[in-house]
Amino acid sequence: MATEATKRLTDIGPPHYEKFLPPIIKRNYGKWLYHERLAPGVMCHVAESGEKLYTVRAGSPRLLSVHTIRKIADLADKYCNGYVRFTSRNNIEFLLEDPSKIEDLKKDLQALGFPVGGTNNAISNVVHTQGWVHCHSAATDASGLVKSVMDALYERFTHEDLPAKLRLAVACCLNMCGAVHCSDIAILGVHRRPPRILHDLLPKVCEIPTVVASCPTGAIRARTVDGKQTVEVIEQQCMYCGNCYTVCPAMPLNNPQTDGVSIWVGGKVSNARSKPRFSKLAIPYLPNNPPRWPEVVEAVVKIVDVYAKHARKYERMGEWIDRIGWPRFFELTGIPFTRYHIDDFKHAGLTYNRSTHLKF
Amino acid sequence: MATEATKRLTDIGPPHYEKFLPPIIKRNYGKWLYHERLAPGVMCHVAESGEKLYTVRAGSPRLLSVHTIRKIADLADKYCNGYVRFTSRNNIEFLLEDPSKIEDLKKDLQALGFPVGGTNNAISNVVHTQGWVHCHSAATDASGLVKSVMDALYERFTHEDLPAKLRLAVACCLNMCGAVHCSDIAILGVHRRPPRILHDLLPKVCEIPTVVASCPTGAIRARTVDGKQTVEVIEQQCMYCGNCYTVCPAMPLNNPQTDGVSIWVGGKVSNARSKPRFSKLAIPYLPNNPPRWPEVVEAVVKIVDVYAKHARKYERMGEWIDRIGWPRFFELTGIPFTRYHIDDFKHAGLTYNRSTHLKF
Amino acid sequence: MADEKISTPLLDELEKGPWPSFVREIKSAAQTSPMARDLLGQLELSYEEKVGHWKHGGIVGVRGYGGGVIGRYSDVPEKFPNVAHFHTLRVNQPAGWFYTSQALRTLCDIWERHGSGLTNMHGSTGDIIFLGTKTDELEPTFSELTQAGFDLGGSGSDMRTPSACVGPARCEWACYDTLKLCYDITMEYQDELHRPAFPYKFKIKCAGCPNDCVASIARADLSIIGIWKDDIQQDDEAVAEYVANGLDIQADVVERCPTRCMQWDGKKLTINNRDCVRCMHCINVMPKALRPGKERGAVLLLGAKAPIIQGAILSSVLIPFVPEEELFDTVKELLSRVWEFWDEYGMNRERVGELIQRVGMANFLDAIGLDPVPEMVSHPRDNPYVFYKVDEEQSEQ
Amino acid sequence: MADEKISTPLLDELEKGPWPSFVREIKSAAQTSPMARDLLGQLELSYEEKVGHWKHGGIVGVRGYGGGVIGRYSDVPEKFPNVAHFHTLRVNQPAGWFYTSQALRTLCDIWERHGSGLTNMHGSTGDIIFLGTKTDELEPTFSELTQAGFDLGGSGSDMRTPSACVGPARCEWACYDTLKLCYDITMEYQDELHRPAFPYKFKIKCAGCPNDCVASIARADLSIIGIWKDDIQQDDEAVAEYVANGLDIQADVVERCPTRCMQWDGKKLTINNRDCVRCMHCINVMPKALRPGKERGAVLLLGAKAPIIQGAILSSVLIPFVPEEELFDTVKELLSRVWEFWDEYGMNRERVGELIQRVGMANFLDAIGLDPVPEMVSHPRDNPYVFYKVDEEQSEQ
Ligand code: SRM
Ligand code: SRM
Ligand code: SRM
Ligand code: SRM
Ligand code: SF4
Ligand code: SF4
Ligand code: SF4
Ligand code: SF4
Ligand code: SF4
Ligand code: SF4
Ligand code: SF4
Ligand code: SF4
Repeated sequence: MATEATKRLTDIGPPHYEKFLPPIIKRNYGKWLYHERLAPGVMCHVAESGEKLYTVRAGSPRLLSVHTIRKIADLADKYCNGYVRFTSRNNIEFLLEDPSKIEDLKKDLQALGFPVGGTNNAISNVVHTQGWVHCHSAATDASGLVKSVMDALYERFTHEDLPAKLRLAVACCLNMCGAVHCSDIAILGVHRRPPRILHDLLPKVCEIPTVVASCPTGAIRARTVDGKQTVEVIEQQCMYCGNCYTVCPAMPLNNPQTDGVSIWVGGKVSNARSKPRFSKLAIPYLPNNPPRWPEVVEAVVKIVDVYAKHARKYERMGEWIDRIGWPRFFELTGIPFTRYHIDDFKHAGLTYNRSTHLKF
Repeated sequence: MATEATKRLTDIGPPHYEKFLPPIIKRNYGKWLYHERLAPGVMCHVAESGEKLYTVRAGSPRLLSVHTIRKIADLADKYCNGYVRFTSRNNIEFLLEDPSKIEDLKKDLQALGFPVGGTNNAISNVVHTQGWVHCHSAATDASGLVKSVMDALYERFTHEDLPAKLRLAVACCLNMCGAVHCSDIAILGVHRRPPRILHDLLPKVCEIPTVVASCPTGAIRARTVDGKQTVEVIEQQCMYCGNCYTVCPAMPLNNPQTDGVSIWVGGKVSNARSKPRFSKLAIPYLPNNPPRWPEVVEAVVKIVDVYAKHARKYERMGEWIDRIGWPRFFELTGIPFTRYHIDDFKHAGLTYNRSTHLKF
Repeated sequence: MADEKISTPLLDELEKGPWPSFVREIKSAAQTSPMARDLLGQLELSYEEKVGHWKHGGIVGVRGYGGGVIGRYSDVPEKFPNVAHFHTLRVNQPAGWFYTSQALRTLCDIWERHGSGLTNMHGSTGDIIFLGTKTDELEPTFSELTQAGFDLGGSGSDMRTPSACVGPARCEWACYDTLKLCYDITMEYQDELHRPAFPYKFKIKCAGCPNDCVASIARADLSIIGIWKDDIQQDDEAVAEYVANGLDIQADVVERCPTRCMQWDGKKLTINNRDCVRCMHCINVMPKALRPGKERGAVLLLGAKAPIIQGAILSSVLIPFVPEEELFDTVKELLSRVWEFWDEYGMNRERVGELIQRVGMANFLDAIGLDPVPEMVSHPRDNPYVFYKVDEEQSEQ
Repeated sequence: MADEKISTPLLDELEKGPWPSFVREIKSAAQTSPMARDLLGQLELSYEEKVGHWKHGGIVGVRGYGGGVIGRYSDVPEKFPNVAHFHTLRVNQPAGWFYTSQALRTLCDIWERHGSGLTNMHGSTGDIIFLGTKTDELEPTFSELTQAGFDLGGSGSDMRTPSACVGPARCEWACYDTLKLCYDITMEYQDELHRPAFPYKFKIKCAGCPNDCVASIARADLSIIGIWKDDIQQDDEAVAEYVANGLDIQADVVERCPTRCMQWDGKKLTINNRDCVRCMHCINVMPKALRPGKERGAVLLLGAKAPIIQGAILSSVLIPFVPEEELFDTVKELLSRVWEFWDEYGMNRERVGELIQRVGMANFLDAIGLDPVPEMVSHPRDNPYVFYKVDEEQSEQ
């Protein structure tokens, strides 16, 4: 390392994207005219020049070993002159000039275990996070939830038969790494007990004022325990957000008995038709039941099925619920409405029904 | 007084309303079938029995002398067998069985100076408050504003030619005695300087902790001045709400130089079509210019005219603005958009445009 | 009567113009009342100086009552001695603001004898306002009022005078008897109305249907708004009649329906009542053709208030539907629970709506013993800051 | 390689079923990497115990950089010594996530030599995630990466790795060149990306049109979203073609337009562009017939973030329209002003969106020298708590 110190490169930034653009894209860059949907996972973009670009989209677990990535590279070589891209939802896109190769590519992908689909009004890949694979904050695993849910929703990925796009996301704690808070269906890991306080460790690794200030509800107070400067948590004021733990390792929230999963629905990001909006609480708590989280899978599939059956064309989850109303959403899905559904944070009052608009 | 102590009546409550219902109403109570609009200020309610009740509505200044009320009583005797009612917006309603008397009644009302109208899609009477006539909090006069504005909008009262109902209200301070906060157009008296503190008086008449607690922004602090326990106001934190003055007479806000009027638009109360909603700031400040407040009159008339010209049938002020967007509202009315229009109170963030929905 | 002339050049300007003039009213009263005369003088001074001339309140009232009178003193009594005191009495109006000419005259006579002869018909809360008199006149006025069958309304931290829309007396849409409920509540709570014992004011307004002609959702702590549960009553012939008479039913009715739950095929109007939110619009436009359903009652909503202190609040749904027969009992039961909780936990000058926002709706529901239902919210929470009660839940499992 | 067999009965369950399995991936890497093998073991333990086994972070990194590496240590290192350290490198992806097979193989080779052989393609912010290695391997990995033309992305309180939708590379709707802007910004701010000096993280995402395919409005402190100013480009023949092919244009387009600004008379589609809010819906449904206008650029929105601490925020409009030519300069200018203010006034761990809400949008605009425009708000304030600046105003008069 030291030998090459003078040549050490820094701040070079990422490679320029142009190096990675297939020639057909370079030729028609910014000059695409329209696109057509050919089949689930397959679309065709037509340029002003008349040239056509075929995209085949395949699902991926996102967590990929180098061995698998090399197989993807091989397919790119075989079908796309070595060009390939990933999408903002972690799917893999193969960019073809020759439509006659599409079916062969699909077969090869199938053989490798990569489903083709995720376009148009299908469920696309699940945006998700680290979970027990790599994060200290996780109240649940992310990859395992995604796998369990997508096994059950596989046909919804390979078919474009939903009323509109349906975006799923999983986050393993309230930090919500990913657009969980604006998803059609979000699965969110939750802690439900206050942090344990490691009084021995805390004074050594944490700054008390920072810890006290970290709590959104003011539940943390400085306190002396056995002569040590540490903190206490007023349990009734804690809503288990974990922000204290983020700033102070001596306040872990993990709890195998009480951690679990909540389900949120009706968020969206696009500005299409209605404005972007947050997902709303559907199910406050389901148990962590690895390896396959059957309760979560069942709940998500149920919500998707009810939506698929009742929503009108081009109605996203939230737009559909807008039309039918939340009471009917709870009725149709059989989900009980509880005290937890009623907001009690800062803007709570604005979520109350301040009208007589009611359906019976 | 003392002589009749034994007979002193209390807690008898108001007279029973049945005593005051005309016979035709008693006969058809709860059995009205539908109504028809006959002319501005005149409507006909048809009962299941086939009986018809004619209502003639007249505007009133609300502030009435006993002499005038007696004249109203005389008209009630002459045309309605002595029955008369007032509306929730301070209009007077004459209830007739015989439609042939309507025109005579209208003439008599005209002669007394009471305009007939205010029904259907007219501007009705202005809900308002005490102002300089009777309240200590007033930043402006209420009755004078109403008179000035309604003189200018008179034809809008006597004609039903607006797209929808248009409800005006005036309140003389932020206490908003009246549905000012949910009016199509609201005129609101505002203070714009912090309270003066009468340090001599304050310790005698106010409880310091109550005063400190009264301030929504925490601008008030206990302080000692010349050995007296009193308070100080941090001027930058004060937004002139007057709540301190309500609890403590030693903190008046009245200021002839800086008090004035703000204008708010687009609120509504009914659940018809859209949900009830608050009025939004249109004009942050216009000067107090008695006796006729020309700036206020001009601004209100302008807003009404623009609305009348551009709104579609059955669009209340707020519903019209929903459709055209606020940028266009400001453009059409020529009102400048300023820093004051952007909310900075508790729920401010929720009023920011969190979308790309834009019109150019 | 002093016949000294006061010059009021500014106020005189407000006698001009077509709208009836309050200045004319004050002058009219001033012919017989020195109080009204000095009011005119003081008001002219306010118009000159652009500032009010009333001092901050003062506690006055009639014996045994804590409310019903607003104390008021001039800050220029030396100039206008007849309004040195100028207290207002709030007289409880008859439900629906119906009167006989006889009753009006009785009120006028009492007030001419004891006060300024000026009134507000009516105040924003609904009372008959007797505008301005001296402290000594309060008790005699009250005595004559009660003899005539009238009583005072509320002020201060009490239940305020309830009010009601005209309802079944003249409106075809009243889903319950607003006048009766308003009267019954007023009578039931005479003590709460006259003897302030709450943390702050509490207002009740009764509207017969979602048009809410007494602005209850914006101005009442308890808003009682009529509604129906079954289908809109529809008369197809009358629909056809409206159309024949020129109604653009597609543009003005179907496309203005907020849920778009209606269809018009050129001949027949179809309402998908399951999706209807009972907004009233279509009924408002075609009263002869459409009517509220037959299963009637009211929604109970809680919490409206003006901005001070925590920002304005509109009432929100607490009980989505109470059948008309059960309305009075349900309201009583609800009020007793709400008031009990508010009495105990409400802070000084905290309205019920603010209390709910402070403790959280779910805790409030617990306290008053109501189950949460989705009708209470426009949507469930969107933040994940949930106060889970783990022990309870686990014992449930 | 240790060829000791680990039993993972729980994880094995996740190899079943049709969706590609991450367990299969870890097992695949485990064939060549002991780190991956111990990851498998520790993960199985987590599945058994329903709890994670990672300790709270730790500051590690490459020389001269403050970001780009997430430190991670096992809390059961005695059982799984190969993941005792298991740090992640965030490698800055090429804009739009385009690769050549060659580039992918280079990345794989480097990572196989120095780390677990496990990746995320990609992380939620957009980086290539090299998932897990020892402290000693960080610097060599970095060195090989830079030699191959790659660099690290952001982490900690720095500018995070910007990302962009596929944009003009393959999408007909891109209203500006997302890839170029993303690349230019990334290069311009290498220092801000690698050396955390902000109060907290700052994310930038570039979306070519209001469909926002990188979720920028929900996940970026600065959201740059393409938009057009003039009329939608309309091809009537293509409209007719869609209809002929079975599109129910009335139900699926006209009635789904949020502003109802379109009309279909059975033959001709008319758009009232003045009322259009550029939501994209009609264009999405008929890409061949309708296209964004020709006067293109972007909206700049500020402030999105996840819920911690003050609740989630969506970005809101700051500059309604910047022509494409001016985009890079305007963004640079804006960022310099925003960052300056944030640096000075932002509290520790306060995102820009939270700062704006704390100081108020109007004060923030003052600070960065922008005039308020109504496009910034969905509606003006509804509370009367206005901080009037009287002196200024009076001097204006
Ligand atoms: C490839 C990708 C961009 C990229 O740079 O990677 C992309 C590409 C396209 N998007 Fe997207 N979108 C992509 C993520 C998104 C996201 C972001 C996300 O999901 O996190 C959104 C916002 C989602 C949301 O609102 O929650 C998004 C909202 C849309 C929409 C709006 C849909 C709606 O009605 O709300 C359209 C329009 C449409 O589909 O009709 C769209 C349309 C398209 C089109 C048709 C654009 C075009 O003409 O090429 C592309 C093919 C879409 C398809 O899947 O059928 N794209 N698109 C992303 C693919 C993700 C994936 O693998 O599934
Ligand atoms: C008399 C009165 C009730 C009372 O007990 O005194 C009343 C009576 C009627 N109202 Fe009202 N409303 C009365 C105050 C209100 C109020 C309260 C207020 O203004 O403070 C509202 C809520 C206003 C708001 O939303 O801000 C109100 C919102 C309505 C509506 C809904 C209008 C809308 O489209 O939003 C209707 C329906 C309609 O007019 O089509 C309505 C309809 C009616 C009908 C047609 C009901 C009927 O069938 O008899 C009555 C005649 C209305 C007219 O003026 O043409 N009434 N009405 C009130 C007359 C006030 C006045 O003198 O002008
Ligand atoms: C007379 C009346 C205005 C009028 O001209 O009609 C009135 C007059 C006063 N109101 Fe009011 N309020 C009147 C109806 C209202 C209403 C409207 C309503 O009841 O529908 C409201 C808004 C609804 C609400 O209650 O929130 C209203 C909201 C206030 C407030 C703000 C309360 C709040 O919680 O935000 C105050 C301040 C306070 O209570 O300290 C207030 C305080 C006052 C005081 C007592 C002034 C004070 O600070 O002590 C005023 C006495 C004026 C005077 O000298 O006569 N008044 N006040 C109304 C009562 C007449 C009646 O009994 O019929
Ligand atoms: C790796 C990644 C998740 C993933 O599996 O993809 C991730 C992982 C972590 N995030 Fe994140 N965040 C990741 C994208 C996000 C996103 C999504 C995005 O950028 O579009 C968000 C929501 C958007 C936002 O920034 O608000 C996000 C919001 C957070 C937050 C909450 C920040 C907030 O202001 O609310 C935290 C907590 C913190 O910063 O202290 C956090 C903190 C963390 C930490 C560093 C844990 C911590 O408390 O220190 C996680 C490290 C996990 C690990 O061990 O590897 N992460 N984090 C994503 C970064 C990969 C990449 O560089 O491409
Ligand atoms: S969501 Fe929480 S647990 Fe999951 S990766 Fe992000 S910070 Fe870690
Ligand atoms: S978990 Fe959240 S609410 Fe609980 S003490 Fe920590 S910071 Fe406060
Ligand atoms: S609005 Fe203010 S000034 Fe006017 S009557 Fe009510 S409390 Fe008095
Ligand atoms: S006027 Fe309002 S903001 Fe100003 S000091 Fe008084 S209570 Fe506080
Ligand atoms: S609220 Fe309804 S019932 Fe009462 S008067 Fe108004 S329209 Fe009639
Ligand atoms: S009452 Fe309102 S929601 Fe119901 S059908 Fe009529 S217009 Fe539609
Ligand atoms: S955001 Fe717009 S321009 Fe970018 S890929 Fe999506 S649809 Fe195309
Ligand atoms: S872009 Fe959206 S708002 Fe504009 S015309 Fe199309 S559907 Fe309507």
